[in-house]
Amino acid sequence: MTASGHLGEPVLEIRDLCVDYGVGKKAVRAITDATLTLHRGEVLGLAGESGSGKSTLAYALTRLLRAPGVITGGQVLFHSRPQGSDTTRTVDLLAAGVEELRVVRWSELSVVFQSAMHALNPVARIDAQLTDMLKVHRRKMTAEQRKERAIELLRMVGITSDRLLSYPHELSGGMRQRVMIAMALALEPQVVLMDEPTTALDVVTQREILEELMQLRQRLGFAVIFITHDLSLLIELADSIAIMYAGRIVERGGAQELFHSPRHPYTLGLINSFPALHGEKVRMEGIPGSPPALTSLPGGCAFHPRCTFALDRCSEEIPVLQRPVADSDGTERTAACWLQTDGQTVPQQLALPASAKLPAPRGEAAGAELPEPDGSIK
Amino acid sequence: MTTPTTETTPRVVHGPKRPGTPALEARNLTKHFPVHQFRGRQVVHAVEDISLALPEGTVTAVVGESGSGKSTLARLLTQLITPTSGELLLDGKPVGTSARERRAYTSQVHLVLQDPFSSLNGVHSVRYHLERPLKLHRKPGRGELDALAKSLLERVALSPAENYIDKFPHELSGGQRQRVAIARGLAVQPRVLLADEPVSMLDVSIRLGVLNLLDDLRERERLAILYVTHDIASARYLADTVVVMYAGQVVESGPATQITDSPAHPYTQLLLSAAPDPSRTEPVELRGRGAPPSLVDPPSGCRFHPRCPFAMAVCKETAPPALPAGGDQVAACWLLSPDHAPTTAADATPSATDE
Amino acid sequence: MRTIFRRLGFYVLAAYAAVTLNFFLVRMLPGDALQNVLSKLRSAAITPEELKALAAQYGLDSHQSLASQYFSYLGNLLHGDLGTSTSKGVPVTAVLGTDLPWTIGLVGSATVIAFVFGTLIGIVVGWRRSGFFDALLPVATFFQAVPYFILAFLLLLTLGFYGKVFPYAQGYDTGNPDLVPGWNGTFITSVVEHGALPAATVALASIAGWIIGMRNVMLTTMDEDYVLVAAAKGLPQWKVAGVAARNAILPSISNFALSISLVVAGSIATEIVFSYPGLGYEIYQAILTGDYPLMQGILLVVIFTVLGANLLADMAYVALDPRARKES
Amino acid sequence: MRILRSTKVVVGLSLLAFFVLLAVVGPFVAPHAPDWQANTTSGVPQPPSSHFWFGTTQKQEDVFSQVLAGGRDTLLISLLAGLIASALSILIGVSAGYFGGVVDEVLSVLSNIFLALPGLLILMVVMKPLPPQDTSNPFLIGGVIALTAWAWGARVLRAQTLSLRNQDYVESARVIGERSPRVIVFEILPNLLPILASSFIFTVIYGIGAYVSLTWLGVIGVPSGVVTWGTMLNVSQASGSLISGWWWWYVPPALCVAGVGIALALLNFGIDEIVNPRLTSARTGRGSGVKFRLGLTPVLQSAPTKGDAK
Repeated sequence: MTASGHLGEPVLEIRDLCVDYGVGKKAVRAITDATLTLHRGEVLGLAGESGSGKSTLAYALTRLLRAPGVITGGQVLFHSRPQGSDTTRTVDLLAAGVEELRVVRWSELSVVFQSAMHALNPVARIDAQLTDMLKVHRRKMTAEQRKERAIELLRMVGITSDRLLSYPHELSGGMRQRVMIAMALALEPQVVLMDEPTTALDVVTQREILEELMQLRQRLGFAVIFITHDLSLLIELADSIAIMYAGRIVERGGAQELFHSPRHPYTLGLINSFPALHGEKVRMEGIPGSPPALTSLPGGCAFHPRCTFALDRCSEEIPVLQRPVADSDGTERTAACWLQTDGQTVPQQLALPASAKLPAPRGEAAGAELPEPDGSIK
Repeated sequence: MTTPTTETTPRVVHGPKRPGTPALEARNLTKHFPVHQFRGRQVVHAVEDISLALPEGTVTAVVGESGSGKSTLARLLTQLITPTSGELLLDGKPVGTSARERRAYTSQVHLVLQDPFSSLNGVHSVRYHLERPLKLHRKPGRGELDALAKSLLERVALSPAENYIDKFPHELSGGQRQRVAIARGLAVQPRVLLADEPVSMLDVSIRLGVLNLLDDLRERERLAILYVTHDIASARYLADTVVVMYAGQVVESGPATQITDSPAHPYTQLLLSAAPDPSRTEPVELRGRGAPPSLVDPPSGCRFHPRCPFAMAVCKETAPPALPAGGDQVAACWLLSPDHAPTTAADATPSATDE
Repeated sequence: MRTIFRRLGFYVLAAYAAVTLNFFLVRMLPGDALQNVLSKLRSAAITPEELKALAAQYGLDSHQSLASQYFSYLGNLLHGDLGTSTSKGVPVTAVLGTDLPWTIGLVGSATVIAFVFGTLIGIVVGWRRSGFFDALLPVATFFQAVPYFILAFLLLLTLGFYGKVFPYAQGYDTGNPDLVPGWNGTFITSVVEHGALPAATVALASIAGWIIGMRNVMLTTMDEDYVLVAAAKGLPQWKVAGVAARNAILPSISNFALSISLVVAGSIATEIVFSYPGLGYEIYQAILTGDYPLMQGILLVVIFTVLGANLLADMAYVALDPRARKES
Repeated sequence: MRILRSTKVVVGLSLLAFFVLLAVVGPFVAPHAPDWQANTTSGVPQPPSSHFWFGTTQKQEDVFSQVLAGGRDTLLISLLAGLIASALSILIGVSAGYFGGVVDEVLSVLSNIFLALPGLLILMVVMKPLPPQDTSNPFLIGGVIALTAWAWGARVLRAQTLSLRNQDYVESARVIGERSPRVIVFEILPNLLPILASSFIFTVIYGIGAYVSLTWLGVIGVPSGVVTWGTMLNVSQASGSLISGWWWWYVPPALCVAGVGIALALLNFGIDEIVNPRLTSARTGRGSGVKFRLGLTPVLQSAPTKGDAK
């Protein structure tokens, strides 16, 4: 299993991505300076509430964002390594032409949509939807081979081949989502973007599908960008997580690090918004207020009106993403919070010791058994 | 093996155990929806013989997957749909079904719906939404109306009320809308508040605010609250008692923490094993697979048996009664019956209760 | 299957309703109106026997109850007897036999042309989201909003009377004694030439509706996730557009049911302008002469034609949408 | 007002206002009565002149005066037809959608049958024998036209009601004890308004087409001294003005009919775009130089680069 400790080389680098909705005077900034790196085989979680820009980011980097979305800056470098090849070719997806983009799409970068109900063409049979991209991207395949591949793909996600001639409306919700995943993996891409792939499903079905997905990932080695509002699920699932708020990435780090020692007050608030399944029942408060609308963002740090630790500075200056003072060692943590800059006294909740050993095997990562602080905290 | 003890078992009433008459009691509620098939008529067994007591000042959570009948149960309790059989008792008195009695009932029992974006009508202001139930049920004087409506907003922590009362739904955030929806429910001065997934459409960071509001109302207004949800963690957080539904039936009920800490029914165990849990220390081991059954033609015996890792011969034949599982916890599972519990294979025992 | 049976049941019911309505329509008229017409006819080219039969048919001899009139009406209908045209003195069915092919040919070809081209243009306009359409809009609106007969006048005057591009009256060149109606080249050429302006009227008037309808559905369909998936799959643009168009065409087909009766009614006005020898011109003549049997016969045929077109559209819909095939 | 931001709505409304004004004040400001004759000797219409702006008819009546007077009945009757048909379509469509079940089945079959009937044809058959005192009654004519026109609106309203009925706010209203009539009138109807408006306008367009066609055909007779655009067309065609080149006689009334139709169609188009914003051309990015294309998000490297050094 690829863990954040020994990551592969980068496969997707997003640099300073900016996205607007609308052009000219009416434009609303939806994403500001998003910078993220996805490594080969990594599961990168993108968490945030509605309107935080997580889906916008995902669709913008694939240039699938609908009108009136416009990309207004940045780079998306895709280190493409076509199947069976050892050489890596770097494509800037934002500078790529139609044809260049078309070649990368699905064969190396595929997407699983939130609602398979809407993402599958209602008037086409499953087999047609599983093979149309083979016709385009694998021109040498015969009809017979395509059919075999379709059967193989369905089997891979636990669906029998007699469903091949079904229409989407004849399948259950879970099955449709499985078909969608099979479709995404048809060309063995290096990166799969998943936009809330299991949100619409029941908890048991969700768990089944996620299990299968993780097994497939281990077997096929693709990297995943997993978008969800359910941070509690993401912590179990992802290697590393980026938290978004009002169009900016506010914290980034390993999944377990983030959970056990959040550095941004918003992350802390989110973690404390999920009631626990175990232990004492204690009253939790969540985060006061509600997420801002992109059309009327507060000045300074967009989170400051809801932040219990807000400083004067927070309402004036926008914090940049940088290594928190609470982590001086070599972890890949970043947070966009003035509390985490030099010279600040970090509140205790935001200065919990970062475990040097993380990511630990799951059995040792429980909250109570965190390693002792390594002395880096003031 | 073949002599089930069901027939003689007394009716089990789920819900928090409190002395006195419960605010609302449902007895043997059953709802079968007719489906028109090409040949013959069949029914969807949506809710099957459920007895439930909601004492004042308590929260009862109903947990289940979609299609488990939990929303139907809530609507049966509002009399929005008429049960196939069974009866409702408000403060111990049977509830009539005449149009007049139904209207009187609407002032006692209120339902808060899932989607705050569609449960308020976009063409009406917050004031309209709050004043309608007041006019319908409390008939206050002209001067009183405004003050009452504003006090409702204050009660759901939308203050100062002046800032909200003349707004339209599209000017409010999801959490604020859900608070208005709850305030509208309080306007009728109900004894019972039914909340059908009240937070599942809300942003994560504001869910707790609404749940805490429900808890405050339970405490402050002594409401009997039914909290319908698919999220077992939030059920544990808010509720005194958790009732787990599967395929139209109650499979397990008991005190909230007891249910989540030591689930007795294999389905509850499955739900818990599937729930997201960031502090989980071991990889997930799903207990059972597959999908819920068709409710048109539900499985014989225990409806969970096709998915149950512990299914025995008796499970296919006879539906298990609600059997005691320690304390106030009951579970409808043959594993708990001394007549049927497997004695040989230790690994076949559902772990939690006996450990 | 169930859906199809239900639809078939509807058509049987609708046909029966139309037949019954047709019966009562004439009986609802003021009684003396009919009497007047009949009295005028005594001198006309109609035999006394036929006159008597007609009087019986409309209950004017007042010996029959309404119910027995109704049943004899239904009985006659089943035998294909629609009575005798009072103005022409021939069976109504014979008149219909000569008129129907002209109308079917005109409406059919114009509708097919309008549907095919309108849908194609709508697809392109919707897909390209082009500003081109905004320039086209006033023109399209003009054709859509103006009564058919005014459009017919316009074409008659510009391309017919002043432009002399096409002939503008009759179904073929009736003034040419060498022309023999039948399957010969000169006759067919003449028919096509004479049909050009009426067909263009019907097509122009209805095409705007198809364009706008298809463009709107196309725009809505393009917002569906499955279209985005097709793009994400790296399919060529025309295939992505194909996915959207394939889905967008379904509402267009069900809209057909909404508009076909308007198109047929409009074609009738058009026929009158161009003195086209179809049902429209015939019913106009029948109305002017008070020929009620002929009016009723034409009305019935037109309704059945509309119902038939609807049935075809329904079947096409079921064939194209797998969800409609599902039993509900 | 959001509705006034659409050029189509503004143009449509202005055009419509012009014709409504014409219908109201036209007969009063017209230089002559519609049946006034310049002389009774000449049988040849005069072309437009400074004296007769739109020329004269064969009977030497003033075309301009007739056009001014001819809109009133046309607009009034189509408006009445629209109103009556809308009332019918609300009654039938909303009941079918709201109550469902057998009510829905019966009403849906009824509206589908009326949809299949060729309205204009039936109107022709029904109107012809009516005596002139009936055909000059606008309520009767409007009502009969409405009878052939309500089904379209009923079908659309039914579909929309069906989806509104399942909205949570309808259920919530019933939970607090509202009765069905109140739910329909206060919760459902306000949300049907845009669709109602569009079906009303559609019916008015239909009504104009039907009324003008019927008067043009002479199927509806008007009392002497009354002129409508349709009868002008009827008389002018019967007098052979088409083939005699007397274009000034029929072009003005035809243009007026077209003008009203276009005004209403533009209005309808604008309403459609407001109801369904996805149809607006705003999303084509016109004027900004940005071309939106599905699956190819435009890239404008316009965002200011980060000022702060890392």
